[in-house]
Amino acid sequence: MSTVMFVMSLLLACAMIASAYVALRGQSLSMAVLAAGAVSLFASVMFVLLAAPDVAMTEAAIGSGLTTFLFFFVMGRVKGGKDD
Amino acid sequence: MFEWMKIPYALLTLFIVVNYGLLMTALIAKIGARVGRRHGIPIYQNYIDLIKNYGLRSSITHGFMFYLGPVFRLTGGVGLILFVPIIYGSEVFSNFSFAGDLILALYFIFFGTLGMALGAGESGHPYAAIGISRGLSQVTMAELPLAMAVFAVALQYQTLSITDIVAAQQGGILNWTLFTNPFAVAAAMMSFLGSMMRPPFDVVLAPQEIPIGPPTEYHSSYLALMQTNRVIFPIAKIAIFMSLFFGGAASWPVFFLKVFLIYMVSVFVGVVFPRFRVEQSIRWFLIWAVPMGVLGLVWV
Amino acid sequence: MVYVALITGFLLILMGLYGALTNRNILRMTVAFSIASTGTHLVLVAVGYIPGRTAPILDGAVTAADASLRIIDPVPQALVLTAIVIGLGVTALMLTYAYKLYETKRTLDISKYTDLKW
Amino acid sequence: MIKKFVALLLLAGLGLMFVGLLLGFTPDQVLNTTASYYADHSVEDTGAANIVTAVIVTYRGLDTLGEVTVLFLTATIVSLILTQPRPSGTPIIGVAEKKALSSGELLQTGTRLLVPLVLLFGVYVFVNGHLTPGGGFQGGAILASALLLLLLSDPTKRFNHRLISRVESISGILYVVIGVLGLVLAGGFLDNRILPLGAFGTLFSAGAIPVIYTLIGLKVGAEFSSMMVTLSESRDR
Amino acid sequence: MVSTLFIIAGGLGAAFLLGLLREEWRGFAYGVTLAALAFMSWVAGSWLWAFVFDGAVGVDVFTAGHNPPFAINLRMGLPEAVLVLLVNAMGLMVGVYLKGTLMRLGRRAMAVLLVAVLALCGIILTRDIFNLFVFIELTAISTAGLVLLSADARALGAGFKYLVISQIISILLLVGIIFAYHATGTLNIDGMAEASVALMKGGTLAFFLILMALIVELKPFPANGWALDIYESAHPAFSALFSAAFSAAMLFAVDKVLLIGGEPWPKIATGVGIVTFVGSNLLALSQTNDRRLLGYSSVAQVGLVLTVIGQRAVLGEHYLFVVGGILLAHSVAKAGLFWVSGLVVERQLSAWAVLRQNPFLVFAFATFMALLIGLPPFPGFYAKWELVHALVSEGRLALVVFILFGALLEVGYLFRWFGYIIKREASVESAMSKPVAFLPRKLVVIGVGVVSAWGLGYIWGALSDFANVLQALPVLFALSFLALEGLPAKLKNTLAIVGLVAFFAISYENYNQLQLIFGAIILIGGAVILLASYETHGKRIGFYPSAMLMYAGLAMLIVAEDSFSFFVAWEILTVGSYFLILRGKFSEPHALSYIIFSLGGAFAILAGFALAAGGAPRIPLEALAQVPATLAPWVFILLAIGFMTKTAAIGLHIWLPGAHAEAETDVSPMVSGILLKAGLFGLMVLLLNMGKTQFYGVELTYVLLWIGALSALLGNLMAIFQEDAKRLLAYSSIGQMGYAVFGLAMMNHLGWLMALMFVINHYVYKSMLFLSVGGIAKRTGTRDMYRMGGLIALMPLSFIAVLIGIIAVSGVPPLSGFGGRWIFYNAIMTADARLPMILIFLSGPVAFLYLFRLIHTIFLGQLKDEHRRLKEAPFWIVVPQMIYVVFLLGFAVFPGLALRRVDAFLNPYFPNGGLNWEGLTISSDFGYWSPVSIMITIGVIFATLLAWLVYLNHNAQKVKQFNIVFAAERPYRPETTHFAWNFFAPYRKALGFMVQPFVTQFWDGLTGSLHHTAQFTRKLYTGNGQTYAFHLLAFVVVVYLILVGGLV
Repeated sequence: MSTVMFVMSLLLACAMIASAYVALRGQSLSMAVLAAGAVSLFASVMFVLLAAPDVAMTEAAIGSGLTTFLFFFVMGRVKGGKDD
Repeated sequence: MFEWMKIPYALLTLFIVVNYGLLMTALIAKIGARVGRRHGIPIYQNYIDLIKNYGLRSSITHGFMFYLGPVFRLTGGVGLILFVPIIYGSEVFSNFSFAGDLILALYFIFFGTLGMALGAGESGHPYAAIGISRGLSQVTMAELPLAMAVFAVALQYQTLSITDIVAAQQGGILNWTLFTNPFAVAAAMMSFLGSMMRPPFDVVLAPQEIPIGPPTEYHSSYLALMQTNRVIFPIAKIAIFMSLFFGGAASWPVFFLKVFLIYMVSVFVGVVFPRFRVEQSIRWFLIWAVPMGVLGLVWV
Repeated sequence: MVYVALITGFLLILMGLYGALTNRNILRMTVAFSIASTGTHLVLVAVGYIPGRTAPILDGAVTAADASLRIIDPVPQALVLTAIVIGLGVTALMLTYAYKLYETKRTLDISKYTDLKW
Repeated sequence: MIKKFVALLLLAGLGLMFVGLLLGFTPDQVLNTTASYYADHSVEDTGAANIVTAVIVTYRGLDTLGEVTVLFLTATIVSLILTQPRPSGTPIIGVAEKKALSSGELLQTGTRLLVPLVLLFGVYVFVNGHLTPGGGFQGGAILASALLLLLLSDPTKRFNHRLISRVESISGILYVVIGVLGLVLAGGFLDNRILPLGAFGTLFSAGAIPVIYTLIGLKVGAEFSSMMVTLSESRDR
Repeated sequence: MVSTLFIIAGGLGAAFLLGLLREEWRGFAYGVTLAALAFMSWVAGSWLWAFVFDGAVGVDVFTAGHNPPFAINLRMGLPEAVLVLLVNAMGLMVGVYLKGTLMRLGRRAMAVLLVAVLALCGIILTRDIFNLFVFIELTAISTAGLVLLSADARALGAGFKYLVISQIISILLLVGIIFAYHATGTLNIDGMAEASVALMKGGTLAFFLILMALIVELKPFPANGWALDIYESAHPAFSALFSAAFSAAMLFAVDKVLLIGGEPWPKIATGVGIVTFVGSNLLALSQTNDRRLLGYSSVAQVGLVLTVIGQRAVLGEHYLFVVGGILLAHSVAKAGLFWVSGLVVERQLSAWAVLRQNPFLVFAFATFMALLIGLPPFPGFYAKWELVHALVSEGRLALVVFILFGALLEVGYLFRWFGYIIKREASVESAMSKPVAFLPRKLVVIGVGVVSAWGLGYIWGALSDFANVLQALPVLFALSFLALEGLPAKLKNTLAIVGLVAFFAISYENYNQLQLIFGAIILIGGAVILLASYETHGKRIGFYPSAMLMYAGLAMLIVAEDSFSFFVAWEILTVGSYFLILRGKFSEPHALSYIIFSLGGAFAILAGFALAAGGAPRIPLEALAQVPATLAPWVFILLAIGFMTKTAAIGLHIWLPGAHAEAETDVSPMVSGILLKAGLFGLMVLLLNMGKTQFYGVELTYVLLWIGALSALLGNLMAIFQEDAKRLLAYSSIGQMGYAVFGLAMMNHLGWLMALMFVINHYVYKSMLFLSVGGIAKRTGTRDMYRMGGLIALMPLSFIAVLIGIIAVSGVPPLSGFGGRWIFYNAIMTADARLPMILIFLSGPVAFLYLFRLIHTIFLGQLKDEHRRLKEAPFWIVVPQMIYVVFLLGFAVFPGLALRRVDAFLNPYFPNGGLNWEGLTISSDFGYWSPVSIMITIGVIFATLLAWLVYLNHNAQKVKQFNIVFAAERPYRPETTHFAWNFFAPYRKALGFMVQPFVTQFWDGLTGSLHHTAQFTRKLYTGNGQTYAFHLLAFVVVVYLILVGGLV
C-alpha cells in the first residue's frame, strides 16, 4: 500500500466525480454520454488499482466502450442528439 | 267454560247494551242541543232511525268487500262487548270473556275498524279513502298512550285478566286505578278522546266527508248495521276503560252511570276545543299523552 | 484507498440517481443510471479489496499454496463482472425503449408519457 | 425547483444509509471462508489459474449462464422492439434525418486492416480466460468491437443476421448441453470436470472452462453485434 | 425424478434453439415453445407428485459439483414444487392463450416468454442471493420485453417506467448484497441466515437494502404506480403472468430472504403489506378501467400475502396452508380474470356485460371472484379462517381489523363489477365483436383456470383440519345444478323441490325442536315457495344453483355444531342469496349493498368467533358460554352485529328494501321469508350460549332490546310512506325482524316463544304477501300502488291472500298474528326494561297503517282503465298463497301444534314463565287465550250478521264503477278518483322527522368519503416515470426512518 496509489486513487476519484458532474450537467447530450464513458474509463483504472484486472477489462470494453457507442447509435436516430 | 246457556245470556247483554246505547246517545245529543239553545231530537229518535233503516231495501252494492264492511264492523262491536266481562262478579254477564283476556279485547277493537275501512274503500269513493287515511293515522297515535296505560295497569296488578284487574280495584274508590296510578289514567283518557271521533279529534268525519263519504254510499240496511254498531261499540270500549281504571261495575246501574259519565268527558272536551288537523292531533298526543303514559309506566 | 473507492462509488450512485430524478430527458436519465451503476461496481469491487494483496490470478508470483494469503477476494469481482454485463443489457434496453418512445411521440421528455395514470 | 429539493432530500436519506454502511465497514484483513476456499481449492477443483474465471465459469456458473441469458434476452428484445411494426396511429419520424456520414478513405482502409487483428485478439482473450485476466465477456466485447469498426467505416453495410443469430444460438445451446453433461457425467450442472483438468497453467487445461468461455465469448460477441446491428439498421426500415 | 435443473436447462435450451429457426417457421417455433413449457411443467409436476404421494423429502440441488456455499445450489421442496408448477403451468396457459400474438411476433417473443418463465423458476429455486439477483434481472428484462406484446402503444411508456424502477432496485440490491456478503462471508441464503447473529450494524443495513429491493418488486403501496401502468397497458395474458407468477415468485423470494433477518423484519413485511393491501383496495374503488382495477387488486393481494409472510411466527405449522391458500387463490383468480379481460373489447368495467352472451364466462367470473375474495369453498376461505384465528389469538387485533377492512373494500369493487356484468347493457359495438373475442382456445385456457380454482378448493378443503366444504351433501346438491343448467326450468324446479323435501325427510330425525322449526321453514317452506317457480319458462339459467346454494347454506347453518361449520354455512347462504337477489331487473345496486353488508357482517362474525376461540382452530358453539369475561362482551358485540346485518336491524338495514323489492317474484319470498331467519337463528345461538353479557356495565341484551324496538318502529314507519308495494313489504320485514330481535333480547321464556312464533308467522305471511304482490305486479306491470286500484274483482284469490295476510300481520284476532301479540304482552310483563316497550307499542298500530294501505290501494278504490282486462295472478303463484291461507287459518286455531314443541324446547333454558296448555286454553302467569273459542265466537257472530244482512239485502246489484257522487259531480276517470298516492300525508307531516334517511346518509357519506379519498390519493400516480422513482426512493427512505426511529 503505497502513498502513490492512494494519491492516484484520489485523483481518479476526483476525475470521476468531475466527469460525472459534466455528464449530468453538461450542455449537450453527446457531451454527457462521453463524460459518462469517461467515468467508466476512470473506474476501470481504479479497478486495476483495486487489483481487479478482469473487472477493469470488462468495464473498459463494455462500460465505456460498447455502452457509449450504443448511446451514439440511438442519439443518431433521435433528433441528432439534441437536448429538449 | 263454554255452556250453551252463554248464548241467551249474551243475547240479553246485547239487548241491554243496545237499548242503553240508543237512549244514551240520544240523551247526549239532546243535552248538546239544549246547551246550544236548540230543541234537539226526541229521546226515541234513534229507535225510529234504526227501525226505518232496517226497513229500507237497497239493491245496491259496490262489491264484495263493500257488502262485508258493515258485517265486519258490527262483528267487531258485538264481539268486543262479548269478550269483555261487563258486570264484575256476575257469571251471567261475563259472556265469552273466557276466550281471552285484556289483550284480546284491545286487539279486537281493530277488527271492526279494519272491515269498515275495507268496505268503505271498495265504494270507490275518494273521500272515503281520505277519511280512512286520516282516521287510521290519528288512531295509531291515540293508541300509544292507551297501550302504555294498559301495560302500566297490567304491571300494577300483575295480571292481564280484566276480571282480576277489576277485582283488585274493589274495596273503595281510592283503590281505583284513577287514584293509584293517575298518570296512566290521564294517558288513557286522552287516548279515549282521540278514539271517540268527537271534537277536537273528529277531522276524520269532517263535514266535507260526512255527506258524501262512507255514509252516503252506505245507506239503508248497511247504515242500519253501522248505526247498531255505533251504539254498541263505544259502550264496549268504555266498559273496558271502566274496568281498567274506574273500578268496574258490579251491577247494571253502576255500569250505566259510569259509562255515561265517561262518555260525557269526551263531550265536554269536544265543546271546549276546536278541531285539530290530523298532524296537529298526532303532535298533541305525542306531547301530552305520551309523557303521561311514560309517567304512568314509571309510576308502577 | 478502499474508502476512497467506496466513497466515490457511493457519490457516483447518489449523483447518478439525482440526475435520473431531475432530468426529464430520457436519454439523460439513461446516462445518469449508467453512472450510478458504475458507482455500484466501484463499491462492489472496493468491498472485496484487501490492502496489500494482489489479483486473484495464480502465476509465478502467486502460487496455489500461498494463494489464500496473497490474493484478494475473487467473489466480488465475479459479481461485478456479471453486474456489468447485466447493466449493459438494461442500458441497451432503455436506449431501445427511448428510441421507440421517441418514435411514438417525437419527444424524449418523460413527463410527456403519462397516458397511463391514476 | 421543488422537485430538485425533494430529490436532494430523498438522496440525503439514501446517503444516510450509505454513511451507515460506510461506518459499519471495516476492510477484511483475511479472506473470508468462501474466498479462502476458492483460493485454496480452485486449482485442484477446476485447474484454472485465474480464480475469478473459476468462480465465474464453474462455482457460480449458473450466474454466468443467467448473465449470458440476460444478453440474449436483451438482444432478442431489442430486435423484437425494433422490428415490430409501429403501433398504428403514431407519427412516423420525419425525413429530416441526417444523411449517413460517409467515412473517410483512411478509416475504411484502416478498418480492413484492423478487423482481423481485433477478432484474433478477442479470441485470444476468451480462450485464455482461465489463465489470464479476461474471458468470454471481455473477448466477446472485443469481437463485437470489430463489428463496430466495420459499421463505423460503412454505416450502410448489411450484416448477415442469420449468421449472427446462428452463432449465438448454437453456442448457447452448446453451453446448456455442456451444463447438462456436467450433471450427467460429473458432479453437477456446469461442472467443468467433464473434460480432464489437464496440466495446470496450459491452454488446454481446466476442464471445460476454456470451452465454456469460448462459447460465452462467441455468444456474447454475437449478442453485442446483434444489438448494435439492429440498432444501427433500425432507421432504414 | 428428473433433476430440477432440467427446468432451467430445458427452458434455456429451447429459448436458444428458437434462435436457430428460420423466422418463417413460426408454427414450429410455437410448438417448440409449448413443448418446452409443457416439459418444464411436467418436471415440476412430477416433483409435486413425488412430494405429495410418494412422501419424498425436499432436496438441495448442487451445481458445478461443489457444495454450497461455494457453489450455487437450488432447493426443491414442497412449496417450491407447488410454485414452480404454478409458474410453469401459468406460462403454458399464457403460451396457449397468446398463440395469435406469438405467431405474429415470431420466435423472439416466444424466446422471451420462455426465459421469463424459467427466470421465475430460478427465483423460486435458487438459494444464492446473488443468483437471485441475476434471475430478478432476467425477470425484469423479460418483463420489459413482454410488455410489448400488447397492441396498446402506451405499453411502451409503461415498460420504460418499469426499467427505471428496476434500475434503482438493482442498485439497492447490489449494494445490499455486497455488504451482506462482506458481513457474513457467504452468498448463500441459508449460510447468511446462520450467520445472522454476525450481522453487524453494516450488515443490518445491507439486509435492509436487500429486503427493500425485493419488497419494491412486490409493488408496495404507494410506490407501485409503474406496476399499475403495466397492468393497464400490457397484453392481458402477460398481465396474468405478471400478476400470478411474477408476484408468486417474488413473494417466495421475500419469504426466503426474511430467513436472514431477525426480529424486526417480519414486522416490516407485515406493515408494508397491510398498508398496500388496504391502500390499493381503496384506490381500486374508484377505478373504471378493468385492467387497472385488476392491477390494483393484484397489488393489494400481494400486499396481503406479504402481511401474512410477516406473521409467519404466529401461524406456525399453518403458515404454508394459509400463505399458500391466499397466494394460489390470488394467482389463479387473477390470471383467470386477466384472461377473461382479453375477451372483452372495451376497457370500462361496464363493458364486461358482453360476458352475458356466454353463461360459462359469467360462471368463470363468479368463480374467480369468489376465489379472490376467499368465499367458501375456495382456499382463501380456509386461509382467512386460520389467519384471523391465529392473529386474534396473538392479540394482533388491529391487524385483523385492517385485513378485514381491506377485504371488504375488495368485496365492494369486485361485486360491483359482477353486478355490471349481470345487469348493464352491453354496448352494440362489443356485441358485434363477439365472434372475434370468444375464441375457443382462450375459452379453454379460462376453463383450465376455472377447473383449477375448484380443484384448489377441493384440495384446501381436504388439507384443512375441518370438513371439506366440497364434500357437504347440500353444497354438492346445489352445485350439481350447474351441470343441469341445460335442462328446462320446470324440470329443474321439480328436482329442487324433491331435493329440499327429501333432505328434510332424511334430516328430520336428527333435528331438535328449534332446528325442526327452522328446518321446516327452510326446507319445506322453501319447497312451497318454489311451487311459484313453476310459473317461469325457459331454462332460467343461474337461478337454481344460486337458490340451492342459499338453501344449502341455510340447511347447514341450523345443524352447525362448531364455529367453523357455522361460518361456512353463513357465507354459503350469503353468496347464494346474493346471486339470487342480483337476478332482479333493477337490483344491481341493492344486491351490491346486500353483499357488502352481509360480508361485512360475516367478517364481524369471523372476528367474533376467532376472539372466542382463544387460539383453538374452532370451538363448539356451546363453548361460547365459556368465553372469559374480559372477552365475552366483545365476542357478543361482534357476533350480534354480524347477525343483525342479516336481520337488517336499524342502522344496518339499508340493503334490505331494495334487495327484497327488486328481486324476482319468487325470490322475494325466499329472501324475505326464509333468508332473514338465518340472522335470527344466529342471534338465538348467540343468546342461548352467551346469555346476558355486560359491557362496561351496560347490559348488552338491553341494547339489543332497544335496537329491536327501534327497528320495529322505524321499519314500520318507513313502510307506511312507500309507494312501491314490494318496498313496503320489505320495510315491513325490517319492522317484523325488529320485533323478533326484541323478543329474543327480553331473555325470557315468552319473549323467545314470541320470537319463534314470529319466525313461523313472518315466513308464512311475508311469503304470501310477496307472492301475491308479485303476481299482481306481474299482471299490472307496475309495483307502484297508486297505479293500481280496484283489483279485488279481477284478482279475488290474491285479495283473499292479502286480506288474510294483513289480518295476521296486524295481530287482529282471530288469526295467528294475535297469538304473537298476546305472547308479547305476557312476555313484557316479566321483562326488566320498560321504556323500549313504548316504541313497540307504537309500532303495532303503525303496522296497521301500511297494511291497510297495501290492501286498499291495490284492491279497493277505482279500477284503472288499462287494467280492465287483467286476469287473476298466474296459477302457480296463487297455489302457494292458498297453501299459506290454509296454513294460517289452521295455525290460528291450533297454534299448539308448533308452539308446544318450542315451549318444551325452551324449558331447559328458561325454566320459568312457560305456558300452560290445558285443553283449548293457553294460559300464562298473567292471562289466558283460547284460540278455538275466539275463532268460533267471531265466526258465529260474523256468520249470523252476514246472514241477517243477506236476508235484509239479498238482491243487491253491483253498480257501475263510477256510480258515486262527490263534489257534486260524477267522476269519469279512475285516476282522479283513486286516493292512493302519499296516502298518509298527515303522518309524514307529523312524524316524518323520524324517517329522515339519516342512516342512508351516514353510509352514503362513509362510502362517499372512501371514494373521495381514493380519488384524491390516486392522483399520486401521475403517470410520470420519474415521479414513480421518487415514490420508490421515498418509500425506502420512509421505511428506513421508521426503522431507525424505532417505531417498529
